[in-house]
Amino acid sequence: MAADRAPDGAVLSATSGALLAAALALPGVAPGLAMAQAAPEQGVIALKYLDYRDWQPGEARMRVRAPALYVLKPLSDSVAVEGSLVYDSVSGASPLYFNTLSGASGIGITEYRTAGDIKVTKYFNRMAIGVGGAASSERDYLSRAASLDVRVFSDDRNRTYAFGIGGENDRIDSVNGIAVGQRRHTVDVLLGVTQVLSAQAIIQSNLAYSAGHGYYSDPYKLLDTRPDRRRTLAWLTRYHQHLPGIDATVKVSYRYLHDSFGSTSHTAEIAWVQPVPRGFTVTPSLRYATQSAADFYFDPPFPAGHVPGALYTADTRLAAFGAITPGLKLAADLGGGWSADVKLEVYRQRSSWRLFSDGSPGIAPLSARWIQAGIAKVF
Amino acid sequence: MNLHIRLLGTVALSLAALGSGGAWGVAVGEQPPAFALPDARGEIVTLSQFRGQVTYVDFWASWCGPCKRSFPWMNALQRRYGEHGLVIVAVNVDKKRADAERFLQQIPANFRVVFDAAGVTPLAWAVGAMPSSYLIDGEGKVTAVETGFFDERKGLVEEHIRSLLRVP
Amino acid sequence: MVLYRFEFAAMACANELQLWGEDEADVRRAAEFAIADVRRIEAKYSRYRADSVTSAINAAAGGAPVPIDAETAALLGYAERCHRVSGGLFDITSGVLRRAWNFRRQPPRVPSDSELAALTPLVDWTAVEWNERAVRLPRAGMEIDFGGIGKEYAVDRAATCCAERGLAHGLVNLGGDVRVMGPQPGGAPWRVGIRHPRRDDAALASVELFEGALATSGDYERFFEIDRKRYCHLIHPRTGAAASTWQSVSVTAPLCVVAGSCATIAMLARESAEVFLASQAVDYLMVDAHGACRGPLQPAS
Amino acid sequence: MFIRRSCVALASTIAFLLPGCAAYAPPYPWEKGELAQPQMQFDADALDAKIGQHIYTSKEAAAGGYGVGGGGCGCN
Repeated sequence: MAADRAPDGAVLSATSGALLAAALALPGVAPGLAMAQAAPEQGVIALKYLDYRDWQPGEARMRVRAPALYVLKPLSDSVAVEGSLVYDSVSGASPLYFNTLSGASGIGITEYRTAGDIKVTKYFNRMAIGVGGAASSERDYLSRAASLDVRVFSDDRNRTYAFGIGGENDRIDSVNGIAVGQRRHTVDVLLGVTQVLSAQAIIQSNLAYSAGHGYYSDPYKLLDTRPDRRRTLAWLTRYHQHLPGIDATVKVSYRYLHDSFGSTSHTAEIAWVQPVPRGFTVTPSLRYATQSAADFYFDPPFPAGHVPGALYTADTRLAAFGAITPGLKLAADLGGGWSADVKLEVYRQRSSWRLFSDGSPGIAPLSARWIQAGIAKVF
Repeated sequence: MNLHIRLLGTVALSLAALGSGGAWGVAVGEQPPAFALPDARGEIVTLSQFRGQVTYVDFWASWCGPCKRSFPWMNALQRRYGEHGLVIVAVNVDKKRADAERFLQQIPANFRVVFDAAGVTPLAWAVGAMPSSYLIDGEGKVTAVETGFFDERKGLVEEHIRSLLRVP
Repeated sequence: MVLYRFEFAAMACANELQLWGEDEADVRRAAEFAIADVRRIEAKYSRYRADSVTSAINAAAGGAPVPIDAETAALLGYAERCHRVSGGLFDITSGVLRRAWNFRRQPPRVPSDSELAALTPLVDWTAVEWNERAVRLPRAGMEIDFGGIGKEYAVDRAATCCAERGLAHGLVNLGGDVRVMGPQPGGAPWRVGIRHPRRDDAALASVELFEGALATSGDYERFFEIDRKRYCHLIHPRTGAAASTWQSVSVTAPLCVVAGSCATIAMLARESAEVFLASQAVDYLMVDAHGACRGPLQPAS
Repeated sequence: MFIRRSCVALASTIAFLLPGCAAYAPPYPWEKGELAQPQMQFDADALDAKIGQHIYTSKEAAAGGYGVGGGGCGCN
């Protein structure tokens, strides 16, 4: 029989390159099929300088000066590394009322803190995985932390789910010898979702749970005795709305927080980001926070009939109060990837500003103000 | 029969997952919707005027990071294959023309750039990501769809252009 | 940068990787990954291995559907496309015709019409029932094989494997199916020789590849001759006839699997071959039955 | 126990927040220019966020919710 027999009547398709398009559906035949789409394109280097002071009536108390550095660098199409370093120098005293007068918090002593963190994030087609480490060191305190976070993006990139887990190991060696080799271990878990609502609105909601055990007392505060376990649940929701007509952006956030010390807090923030001519941006902001006191917080004077060793604190941080922070930030685009910003915030804490209930009566109003000035370059 | 209809859907789906033509977008083998858009001087550029030529249509915006990397590459394509008949049309989808112009000052383009602030064309083409590019042959049919811009795929796309242009 | 060569046997062929790299350990690791993937594909799809996916599908012909994974479904999807664009010339069920066309038999003989007629009902891709999760060959005795795409798919995977490990300059050659990843360092193309279809020690032409793939299908791979007429292993799925219009077809395409399937289809497509190849926007060099060359990839002098 | 109390508080707060949300109309890929602006990002200024959180940790009982694994300090 002959090789070329009857006409076969094969009809060949005329679609150009149809086979190439089909072949690209085969797994792994061409690179770029599992590549990042959300990795940062550009690096950032930013330097900020913080000048912080706080005071109570008649007394200048504490001053902090802190230069800080932040670097973000894409290592490849799909890997980025970011890190920051901060160096605080704290001069002055901690709260007057409840101090023992010796040790690191004593008046006129300067303390230093060095803290750094680094995080590497690998971006995949539909997800990003970040691994981070952080450390902070003071004369009487050493903290080390590690974290893993995973973000999963929806196909249209309008929704992101975030899962995070972190661990922290702290060691406390107080200068006054009250706490020696004390430790604290904390595990954090975070679940979050970010949803683009429209071309002008985005919302994020995070639920974070933290469980720690170890030494929570303040060794510099007389008789301060706190539980050796602390669990915290925080729920943070942030919402950004762009207003195209005036090119402004409104940012609001609310955080509910409750911890096993018995303190509940509500924190609300609003900021208005307003670009103005010549590359400037003005951002006024306002923050309000209110918290209830910890179960073992006692207003001065020292409670009568206190059993030594029973839970007790007079730390104003665990008292009931409200606090307001107005702020103003001015940023300038200097061109060529350079930008600069300066921000002033003024913080006032009053027991009478507590919402839902009365504040702790015995605390003196605390005020603070801080200025941060920064410069950044995109490269 | 039923099985076969489903299987074609599968092929289309796997293509979409790989970013080679969306499940709902302009797909390989199709004739893309026509457009008539103004360039920087206000002259109208239409897709149909390039019938018979190999055309690379790219949707981009000033705020899109990968677009910044794609422009130097498209400039190189224009230099290398312009004389062989390749036409590159970059459709800008910025809402504010000034944003696009600032981008073009930083990264000038040596190919055609047209402006569609209303976003009519990307909607008609069902553009799936920024940037998205469509390689169209002389008969006006789409032969490749690229969603996103990846260094690893540049060679493949260039090879595809070369084969359509019959440049050895 | 240094050029490293790795030779290895797989898929009954002599194969090689040529990879430019700075660090030998990195290059070696990439090569090991690529070679392991080639061997994985061979083990998974070889019809000569009883434990392969192909054998499992064929053994169940006429019986129950066989569950398949995503990779197998993707390959079937591609085979489906090839079948469609070739008007049925590319048919992965046509392997059963080898029962009549036995290239090992001595002396060789051309199968009779009745022998072929007994087998042709078993050649019908359109009868295969499949979806992304399972496949079923409806008639007992039916077979599929991934000849014409399996090896080429392995070439593309190996190339991608190396590229994704950061090797930007390299070449994969599995038994004459070639894919390059980028030009050589400095921008020079890779020069790939095309075998002369009648002289196995001579090159017919040389092709310069900066990127993409080259595959060749020829009547010299498995064949016998009777009365000076050559009968090769490429069999028309409906007529059962051996392809004889072209001695060989070489195709360049961005992907090796495209080059390979286009070359195979062109060998079977007789006079329509050039129209078909042009429609796929690929470049080619075809040698007709008299040894004359055609196509845009003209032999370099 | 404390978790249960927290959940009740959470649920009541959700109800309070929801009416504030904008209409749900996810944008097309080419409509994300405004979303790409830095002021629409959460924590676009990483140092600003870090400094603020550090200060408030030293002033108030509450901390957390922004992420995991920050280094602690002896300030609380």
